Amino acid sequence: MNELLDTKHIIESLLFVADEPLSPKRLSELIEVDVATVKNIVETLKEEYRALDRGFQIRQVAGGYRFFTHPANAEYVEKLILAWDGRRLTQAALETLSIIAYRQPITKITIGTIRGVNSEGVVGSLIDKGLILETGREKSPGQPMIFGTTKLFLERFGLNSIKDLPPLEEFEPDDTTKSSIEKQLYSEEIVEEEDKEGEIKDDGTPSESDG
Amino acid sequence: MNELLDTKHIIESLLFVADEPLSPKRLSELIEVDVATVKNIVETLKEEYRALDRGFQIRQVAGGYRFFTHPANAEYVEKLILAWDGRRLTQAALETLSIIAYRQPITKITIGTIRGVNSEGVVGSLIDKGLILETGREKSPGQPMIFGTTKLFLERFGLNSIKDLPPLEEFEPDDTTKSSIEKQLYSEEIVEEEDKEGEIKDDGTPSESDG
Amino acid sequence: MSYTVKLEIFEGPFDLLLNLISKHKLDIYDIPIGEITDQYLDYLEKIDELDLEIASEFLLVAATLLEIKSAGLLPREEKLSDVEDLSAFEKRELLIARLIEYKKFKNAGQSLGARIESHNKFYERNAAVEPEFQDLLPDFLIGISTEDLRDIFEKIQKRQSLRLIDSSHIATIPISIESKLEEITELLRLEPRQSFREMTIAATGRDEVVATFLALLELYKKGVISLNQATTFGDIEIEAEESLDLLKDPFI
Repeated sequence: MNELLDTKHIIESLLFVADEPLSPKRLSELIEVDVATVKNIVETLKEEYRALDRGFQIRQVAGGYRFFTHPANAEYVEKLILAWDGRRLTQAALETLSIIAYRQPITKITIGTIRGVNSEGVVGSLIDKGLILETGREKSPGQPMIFGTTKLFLERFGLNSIKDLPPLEEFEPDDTTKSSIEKQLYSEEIVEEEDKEGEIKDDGTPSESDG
Repeated sequence: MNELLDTKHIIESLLFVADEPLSPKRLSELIEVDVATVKNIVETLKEEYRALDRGFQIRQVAGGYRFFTHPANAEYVEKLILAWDGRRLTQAALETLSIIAYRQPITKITIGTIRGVNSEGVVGSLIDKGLILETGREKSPGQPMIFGTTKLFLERFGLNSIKDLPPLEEFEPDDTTKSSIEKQLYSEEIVEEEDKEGEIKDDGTPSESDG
Repeated sequence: MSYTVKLEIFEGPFDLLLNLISKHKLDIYDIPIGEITDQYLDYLEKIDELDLEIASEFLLVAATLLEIKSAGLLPREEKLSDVEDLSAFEKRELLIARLIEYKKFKNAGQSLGARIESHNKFYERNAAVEPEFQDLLPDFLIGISTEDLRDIFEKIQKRQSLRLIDSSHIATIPISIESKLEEITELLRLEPRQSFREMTIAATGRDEVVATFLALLELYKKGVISLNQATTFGDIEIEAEESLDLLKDPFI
């Protein structure tokens, strides 16, 4: 029992001093107890901090445990330390990041094709921010570089693994959007049809006026 | 009473993330309570950690309060630190040091912008090693601290003054970069010229295209 | 911090198309550039201080609009491939499929944005190692010379510099940004304080003003100049930082 207490004490110290998430396996190797015990102890710690309403918590990100400050105090913490500059991600960056996250490994050209625009600049800035990296080269003519997300990406987005992302199908545009896209691209036909509708209107048929 | 609890919660968060010791005065400014209250609260926290036998403690050092790991676990902390990825640490430290050397005086934010990652921790450890120091505050909103290299830095590199640093070479982009610039800037002209080339080719005349 | 970057900044043709489709219900063959520009100027006016990133994205948007209008709808690379053989109907079908696919990722991007927003409130402990343990860290200065420091610095600069404002949508600037960079760096060395109006007073045309602006953004990004604009649409004050002198014609 006493030994368990000691182990808890040590795990707390290690998580405290670490500068990256520590996996249960890593912790188990460092202090020579089994992984299940490590997991139990960390759960106990989490619960203790919650119960005692501490100003910090342990969260599981990128496959490991890490200490974070309590979100309620973010405003004060920001007065003290510099926010990571990646907190300001543009729409273009987020969209490119999601393409890479779901389709990795992926080439710049494929990203550009999906976005309909050269994405060189956005990819570069995501690399600079440490969110993606070159993971190799595609085995195709020209051997273009392929990209994937980094551990930092998982950390920053509070994900334990890339599998924790919601399935892409969830983001399928709804039917209204789809039909609006179709309608608009057939706008010429629609215009003709609306003219006809205009005529029908004389018969007392309610017509939806153009948007 | 509730307010005191909140204040305790915030102070705990602040001390927990701080990179350098926080003085009672600094804490009192950050959260807008008086210094005596800050001192009381920190004493309470110290006592709580002792009573609950946490793996970390708050101690008062030159400059203020700082979190430390519990000395009983030093052996394990050493094991953890020795296993840190030396390359990662080294690269971050050298990058930050070279930026400060060539761009001083410089704020943490600018360092972060240039490196593309938050450089808080690295700056702290360079200060601890005596290679850089806070040289003043920038005359801009928020008056961020600015940093520069120390005498120790000069000694360590055998320099008389910072002006003795090797001059930066002319920036020569690599080939990929060059062609990417050219493509971006001259894409349309190139297309036209190619057309011309096609015509001239019939005469067998080699054509030199100038941008 | 009041960074209300809640604007719908779009960058590329697909995004633009979707936006037009959802908001304006316009025939995409007849994009009213004036209207879009006005809308963006409105956005910019609402921002307390001119955010350079937004301003540069605006340039991209404006240029993209012109490009779409002049070049038609399909992305350029596609013209070279078999898309050319498709009938007008098939082209549209293809475009619709791609727009829907793109919309899916756009939605996913928004969800990522929401996720980072909520995770942003958690700050990880990132403090330096306690003094007691400092000696255990590898001594990164072993075998490092000042030349190494310079090389490292140059590498970082290079890494940064090809984030040169992505000008792929401003295809034909006859004035290269590099030569502008050089020119401005030289000007600022002679006279470290300048105003944007002064700097562009002799510009031969709008494209030169744009090139000057992009070059300034680049210098700003490198942290060698500071920019200040007292009022919205007011003149921009440019001031060279001391570090500008350490750059030795870095852009040639």
